[in-house]
Amino acid sequence: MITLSHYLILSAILFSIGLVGVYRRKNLLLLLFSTEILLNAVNIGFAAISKFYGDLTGQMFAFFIVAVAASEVAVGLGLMIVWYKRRGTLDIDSMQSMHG
Amino acid sequence: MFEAIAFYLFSAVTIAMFTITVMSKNALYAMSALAAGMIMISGFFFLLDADFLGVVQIIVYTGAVMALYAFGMMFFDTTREVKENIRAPKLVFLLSGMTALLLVIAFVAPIVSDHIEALYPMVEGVQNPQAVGVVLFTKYLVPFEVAAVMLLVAMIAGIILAGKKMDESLTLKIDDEFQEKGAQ
Amino acid sequence: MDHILSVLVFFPAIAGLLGFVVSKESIRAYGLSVAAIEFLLSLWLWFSFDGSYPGFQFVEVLPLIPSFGINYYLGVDGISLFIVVLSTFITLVGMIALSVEKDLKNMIISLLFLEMTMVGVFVSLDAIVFYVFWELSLVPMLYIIGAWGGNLRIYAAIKFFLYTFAGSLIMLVGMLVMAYLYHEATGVWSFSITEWHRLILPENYQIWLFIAFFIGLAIKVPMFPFHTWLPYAHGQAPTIGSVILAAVLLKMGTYGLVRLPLPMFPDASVYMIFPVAILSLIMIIYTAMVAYAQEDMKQVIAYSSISHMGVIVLGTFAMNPEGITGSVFFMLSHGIVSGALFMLVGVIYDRRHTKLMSEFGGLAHVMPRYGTIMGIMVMASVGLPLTMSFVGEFLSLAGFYQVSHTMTILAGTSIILGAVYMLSLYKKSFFGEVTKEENKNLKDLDGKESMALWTLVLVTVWLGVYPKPVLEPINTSVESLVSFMHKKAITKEAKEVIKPKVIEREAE
Amino acid sequence: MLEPISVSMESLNLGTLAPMLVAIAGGLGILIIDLIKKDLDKTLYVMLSILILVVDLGAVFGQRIGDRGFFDVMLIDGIAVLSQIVILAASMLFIPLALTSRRFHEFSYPEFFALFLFMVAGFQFMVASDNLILIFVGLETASLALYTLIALHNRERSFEAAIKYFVMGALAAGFYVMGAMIFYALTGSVELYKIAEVLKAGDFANMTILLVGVSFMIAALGFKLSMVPFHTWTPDVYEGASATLAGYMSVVPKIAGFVVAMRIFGFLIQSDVVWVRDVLYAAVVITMTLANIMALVQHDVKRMLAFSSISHAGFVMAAIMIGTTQANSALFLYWIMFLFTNLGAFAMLWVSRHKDKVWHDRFDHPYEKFSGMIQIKPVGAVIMALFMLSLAGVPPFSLFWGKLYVMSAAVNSDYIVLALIMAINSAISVYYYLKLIVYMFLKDPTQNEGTIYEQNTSKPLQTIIGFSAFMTVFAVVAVEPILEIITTYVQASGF
Amino acid sequence: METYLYTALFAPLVGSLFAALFADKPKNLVTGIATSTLLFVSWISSVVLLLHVAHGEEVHVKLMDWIHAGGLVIPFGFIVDQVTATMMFVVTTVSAVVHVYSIGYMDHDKSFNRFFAWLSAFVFSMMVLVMSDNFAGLFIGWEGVGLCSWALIGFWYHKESASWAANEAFIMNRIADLGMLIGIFLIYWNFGSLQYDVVFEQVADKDHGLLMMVTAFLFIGAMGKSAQFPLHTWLADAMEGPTPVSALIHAATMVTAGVYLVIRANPLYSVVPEVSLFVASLGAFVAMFAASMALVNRDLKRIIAYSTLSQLGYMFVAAGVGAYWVALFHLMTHAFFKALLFLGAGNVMHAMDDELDIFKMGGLAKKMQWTMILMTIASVALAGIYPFAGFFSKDKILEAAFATDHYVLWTILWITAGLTAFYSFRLVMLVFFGEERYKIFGYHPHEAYRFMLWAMAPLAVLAVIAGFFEHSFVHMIEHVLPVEEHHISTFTFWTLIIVTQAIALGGIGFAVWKYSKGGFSKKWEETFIYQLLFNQYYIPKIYDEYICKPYGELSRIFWKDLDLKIVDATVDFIATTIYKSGMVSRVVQSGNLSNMLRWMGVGLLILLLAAIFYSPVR
Repeated sequence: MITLSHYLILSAILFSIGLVGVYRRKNLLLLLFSTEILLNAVNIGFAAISKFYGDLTGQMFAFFIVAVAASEVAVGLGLMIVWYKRRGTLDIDSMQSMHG
Repeated sequence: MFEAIAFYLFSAVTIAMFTITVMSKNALYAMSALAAGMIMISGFFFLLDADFLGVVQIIVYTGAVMALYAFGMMFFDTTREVKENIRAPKLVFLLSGMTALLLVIAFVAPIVSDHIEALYPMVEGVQNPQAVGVVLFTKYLVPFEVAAVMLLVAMIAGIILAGKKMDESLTLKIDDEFQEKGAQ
Repeated sequence: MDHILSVLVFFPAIAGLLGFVVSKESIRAYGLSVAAIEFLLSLWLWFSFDGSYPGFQFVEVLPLIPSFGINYYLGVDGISLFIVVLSTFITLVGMIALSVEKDLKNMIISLLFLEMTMVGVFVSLDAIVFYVFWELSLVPMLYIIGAWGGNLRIYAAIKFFLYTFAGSLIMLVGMLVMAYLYHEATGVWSFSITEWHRLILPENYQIWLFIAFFIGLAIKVPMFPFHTWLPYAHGQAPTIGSVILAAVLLKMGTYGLVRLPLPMFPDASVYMIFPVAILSLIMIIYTAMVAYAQEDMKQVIAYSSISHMGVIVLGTFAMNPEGITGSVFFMLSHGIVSGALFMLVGVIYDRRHTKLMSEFGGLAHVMPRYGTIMGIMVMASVGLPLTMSFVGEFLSLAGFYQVSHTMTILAGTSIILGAVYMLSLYKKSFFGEVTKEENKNLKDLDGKESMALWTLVLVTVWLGVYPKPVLEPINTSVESLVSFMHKKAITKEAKEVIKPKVIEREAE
Repeated sequence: MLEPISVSMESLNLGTLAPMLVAIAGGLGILIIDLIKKDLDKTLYVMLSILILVVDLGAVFGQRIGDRGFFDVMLIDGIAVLSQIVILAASMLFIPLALTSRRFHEFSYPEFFALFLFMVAGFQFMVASDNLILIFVGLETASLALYTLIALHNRERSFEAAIKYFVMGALAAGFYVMGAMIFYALTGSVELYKIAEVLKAGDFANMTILLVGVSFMIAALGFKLSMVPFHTWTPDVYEGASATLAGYMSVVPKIAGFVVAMRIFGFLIQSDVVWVRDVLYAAVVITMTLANIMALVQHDVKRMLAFSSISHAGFVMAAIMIGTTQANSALFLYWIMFLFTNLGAFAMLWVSRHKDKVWHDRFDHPYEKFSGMIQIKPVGAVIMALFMLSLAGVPPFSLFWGKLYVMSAAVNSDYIVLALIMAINSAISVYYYLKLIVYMFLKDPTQNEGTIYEQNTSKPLQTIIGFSAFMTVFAVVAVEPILEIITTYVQASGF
Repeated sequence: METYLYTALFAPLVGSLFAALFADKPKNLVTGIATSTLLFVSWISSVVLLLHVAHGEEVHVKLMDWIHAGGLVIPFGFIVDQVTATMMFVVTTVSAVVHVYSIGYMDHDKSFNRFFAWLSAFVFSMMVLVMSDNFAGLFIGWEGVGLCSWALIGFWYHKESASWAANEAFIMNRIADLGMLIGIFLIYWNFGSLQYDVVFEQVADKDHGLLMMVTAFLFIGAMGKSAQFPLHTWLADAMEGPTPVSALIHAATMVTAGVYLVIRANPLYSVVPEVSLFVASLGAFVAMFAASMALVNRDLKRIIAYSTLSQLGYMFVAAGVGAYWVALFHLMTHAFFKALLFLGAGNVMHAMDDELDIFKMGGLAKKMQWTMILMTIASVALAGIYPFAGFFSKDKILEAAFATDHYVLWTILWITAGLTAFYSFRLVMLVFFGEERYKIFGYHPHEAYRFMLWAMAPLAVLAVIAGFFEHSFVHMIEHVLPVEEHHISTFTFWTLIIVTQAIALGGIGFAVWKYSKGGFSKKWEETFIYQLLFNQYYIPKIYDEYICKPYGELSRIFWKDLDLKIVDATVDFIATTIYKSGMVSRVVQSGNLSNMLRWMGVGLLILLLAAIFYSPVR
């Protein structure tokens, strides 16, 4: 029997995988992939809770998260394009002009 | 039973796919894996009776977002292997592993509550998209509209940032224009 | 004139603002006239002050933040009156003797602002208003030390600012706690010091609050071991800065002790007599010895200030009218005397650009008038009778004698050790042959210096011979303060120690 | 089949939406004007923006406190109105800063102003709701607009800043939704009042999971409020953004964040969830202290101000942790006082903005730049010093009253140790503010050309700086009326 | 009479201020004459007052309030009773003489005017000291004379030794003054007033221990001013000052202030025999101790200074054994002949270009006949030979000591009398007689101005005849001081006189015999005793080594090591630690996005850990 906890744990695991990516990736684009994973992991949780409680709010939330994720991609890509035009790389290590 | 099999199968695939996404050195693999993972997730949505969400997931993610990423990858020329200088990889896994562990510990305990009541219950016999539509255009109309504004913002942002005008800085490059026209 | 205190406080500030307009050439005259008017105003305050009434006079109340109990609340009593007069007087005298050339305009404007804060501290009866002026006084002083000082001036200025600021923030927390307790007791928010005086607290509360207030005040005094900012500040400050710092700013600390913790926490004050006295003793003896070891004239005087402030604190904690009156009077006399001494060192510094004693010797030959005034002031600093200092020192020590015999004997060594470092200073720089070529043609005091210094000498001697006009109003207020504390004290011990009247005065 | 839904217009209470609609419509209007006629001068847009904001503000004043609207998604309580007023006031002060005498890239875009208005609307949504979804969407709208605005400054630094901010923002968004998910999992609701009800009814069963959710929320909001260790973006972003935007960022997003934090943590603290209190206590202390000591070692005034604003935010978070009415009022008082001073300080940097890095190959505003300013530009130096003293909490300048009130709130709730820590931190912070004063007043000028301090100046800028300075100096007069209003509003919303 | 009182008191002050006006101007004879005249006025007033009070009346005035705080009321009040009048007479007489003498002595000094300013100021302070009617007023004068003494010892401030000696004198006195101050505090808190009459009234009711404390502390003050052991070293060094100063301050007046204090406070001392005995014993010890140092010293003025010290010891013995009037009487006679002796020494110094070593003199009698005569008179008086003044007073002291059964004290004093006679005549012999050694050193001695000699004449007369006023003195003084009849038999009385005279004459005789033959051999100078005495028992050296130097050293350690390296360094350490921790925590701010994200992760992890493992009680 698959319970809510199963979904939540799955969500947690996926979220953590996303975190691995966020912590690990040095390429901005790939880093952006990882943030998508984060959001999607949560979406599973929302959908699952929604199902188990018989409540639509969770699906709503998930829906908005998708919207947000899409917007973020747009802005993120825009920023990356500008950066890439300037520096020709998307490596995080190229962005260290400010520190201390 | 079907649910369990589907859950474990999808879980395994999703986890595998996402692992590839975060670990792979090849950007193309990573993106493909991400797309695959997204589709798996939409599978979960269908499994969870969230049909509308599943469709949205496929359309928005696999359709729009992935397309964007693909264009981006072509633009950035990262179709081949990416070189990443990953420092202290152990720390990464320690941090995420610990987080995962703690989250799992927290979620293993079943949630007990007698006070939960569904505000927008799923009604038997009503199609999911219909129900969603009703809620979305009543209760969540405002967030929906705000989301529209957000998308507008994202669109404007994307256009300006990627646009040609950003290529040259007025302030930095043209000394004559440094003085505001007619201001002084 | 009902608002004379407000006028006193804000007149210099407004004048300072207007000073930006005055041209560079006339700024000195402008500053002088403003300071003179301010001094005359304070004299007027003195003459219209009723010396036989112990409470606050010329009271002004104006709501600032009424919902939080913060009011613009001013007033003077015998204790604060003369410190106000001292502030305006020293500013005037300092202005007369001012020898700064660089950025004179900024200097004079800062001085005027400083004057506002000094007067403000001494006349405010609302804790927050007090605190505002207290903190604000750091700013012009920072500028004066930092902009016109010696080589280490920035270090000294920052140290001065940070140290005092840190201490006073702890005091601020104490004030807030006090306001809270007052609120708990009465249901009303109030930061009025006179209201706080009426609040009787349990002893352990008193002790903690006492410590909070004491730290803030002690740093300003400066008590050992918080004193190390002072030598730097003095050593680096320009003459006028040192003069005002020693003469007035340090008094804020001791004045604060009399005004805040003593009447607010009589039991804690009694409880803390011993530790405070130990600190004061260390200040007196230890800094006197350190002063002896100095090579720089100004540092000697700086450390001597600390030593003397020790006596003032000791007198304050005598908890009887003799001691407290004495220490308040000693504040005035120390203001005048140390101000004069710093001014004197400034005179020689202007001529030779060094303050090292080893650079001098035999100055009495070359500058006899200078040597005379220095001699008088050295003797005043040593506490010779018929100078102001003696009256203050004598009364402070006499007062404390009632509290502890041994400690007074130890504190009394200040008259010996004071003589040791002061006379050796005088000997090293003024006696002997003129050895250095540069010293042979030094100019004696010029007109403005003489005028400023002789005024100070005159005051020193006048109030040493006839201190009554000042001593009497102080005494009236202090006596009522002490009997108030006695009444307010809750522990038996405190009731015993605080003695409003020990010796019945003869019927006259 | 579903029942048909009938909704009456009154129950929707569209008035609650009016202010945000004004801002959004205004933004759209600007875009349309641009479509109709290109190459209109920025002064037009600036003035239009101000007008729109004025109308917006009018609409805010028109709101009835305690209203809920639009299926209870909107919540117009006291703090919502109050924070909207602050946001709008700050925005109105910010926008004219575009009227510099130099030409800057971002202001040549009409989209800049549109985005700005959308951002304001986003913040307004954020504070005027207790629905986690709307808060999230509003927050993202505002954030995405803000990233763009930063990037529009069109320097390498500003892109770097925008990307850093964006990526971390994305992670924070992840945290936020995770937290929201856990709340939802526990209570089946995403509306805070409902969440509170359910949790209280269940007597906080599942405490551990709840705390995990709270942890995610703290992390997400900690990012917005730049609490240590989620603060790392702040100095870099402030440095990369234009000075004026940095000043804006240090005020407005934070006040929105505070309101959300107040809503989320407020009920937990009020229902005595000690964990939240303790963790926030630690976070507050660490934030204040660490930011302070890092600010000590900065070479650049702008970075210093960035760290200082982190520290101030920490200071104010303490008010949320304390959670009494006085504390919450103190928060607003503090932030209003902070608004004038900080915006003024950043505006001073903005005024002295110059093209080449003359003093340092990395920093635009190193301390050395201000060396001996008193001799070159005395008025400017004095005003800058006023702002610094105010930030340091020297009375009677504006921030002192805020600090006083926050510390008093701490003392009154028996957080005396916290008050002492605040005091000590204030003392530490004096050092770096003083450092600038030391450079301006106590050092000799390194160059004699006075114009560098007003490269960018213009009448509107001077007006704004003058106004800020005026407010900073005479704050004491304003404290009582402001406090009165704040307390009424805060009390009305039950905090 | 009040007018006379104020005249006597303020005339010197007026003179002093007048002279001070010209302080930095070149020599102006007017200052000398004016101050001398004013002192003469003061002297006349004093004499009038003396005659007035001689019949048992007192003059008591209050000028104004001085300090008034709490219960403490101190007026400027002055009293002239018989003791005061005697002191005033002594002070004004000697100072008038010294003033006139100084006009000649300071003739060539460029600080002539300043000298008179200080000298008159001294007289004023001394008058305040003796005339005040309360302890605080006494203390004003007490400190005032200290100040003037400081200024006058260091008068030639360009000399290192002079300014050093001045400071030494001041500081030594200050040490004692602290004792006195404590005594005054004790009196105030226990008697409630500082007025003599109020205090003495209450003596009977007070606790004995308290009275012991009071008298002891007051005596500490007296020890400093009167240079009693161990605070005696300053007096010999004070000889750096001009000789008239030595005559006035360090022989006749200021140093006797201590004795005056004990006499003045006799109601207190007479009820505490323990302290009185201590006073007497110390006096006797100092009498012998100082005399022994005078035996071998080569310095003209120091010898006289030690003799002063020794005589002060005598006075304290008298006061200690309760014969207060005798002490006062000896104080008076001693003032006359000792001042005379100093002034004579001044003449010699003048003649010898300020040379002080008596072994470089000799045979001066030919050149300076009058000086020789005057000094011999003084020496004889000092030795206590009948019928000179010294005989009467000194003999009374011995008698008093014997009569009160203090035989040990008597023996010491008796021996000292012999020593006194010896060193006095050693001095006379070496200076005025024998070989004319000064020629070797190329000096050209000459007699002093005639008017200086005339100025000394009154002192000479008084040194000779003062003793005969003993009975009228007793008659006058018994109004205020106890005059006890000693119950000793006539036989004993005469035996004592004869024994004393014998040893004095013996001393003189030995000195004359020995030094007319060329003095002691060189070998004697190498003995331990000689070295010990010559080096003043090594006491100055001990003070220097074990007090001054360690004090300086300790001060330096306090400053350099404690204040700078510990106290200040702690403060700076706190500051730098904070600053350094800023530097360290800067690492967080690496600017690398990846690190920044990881920091967020760390934060989240910590929060989660707290959420799961930290659960405070709700």
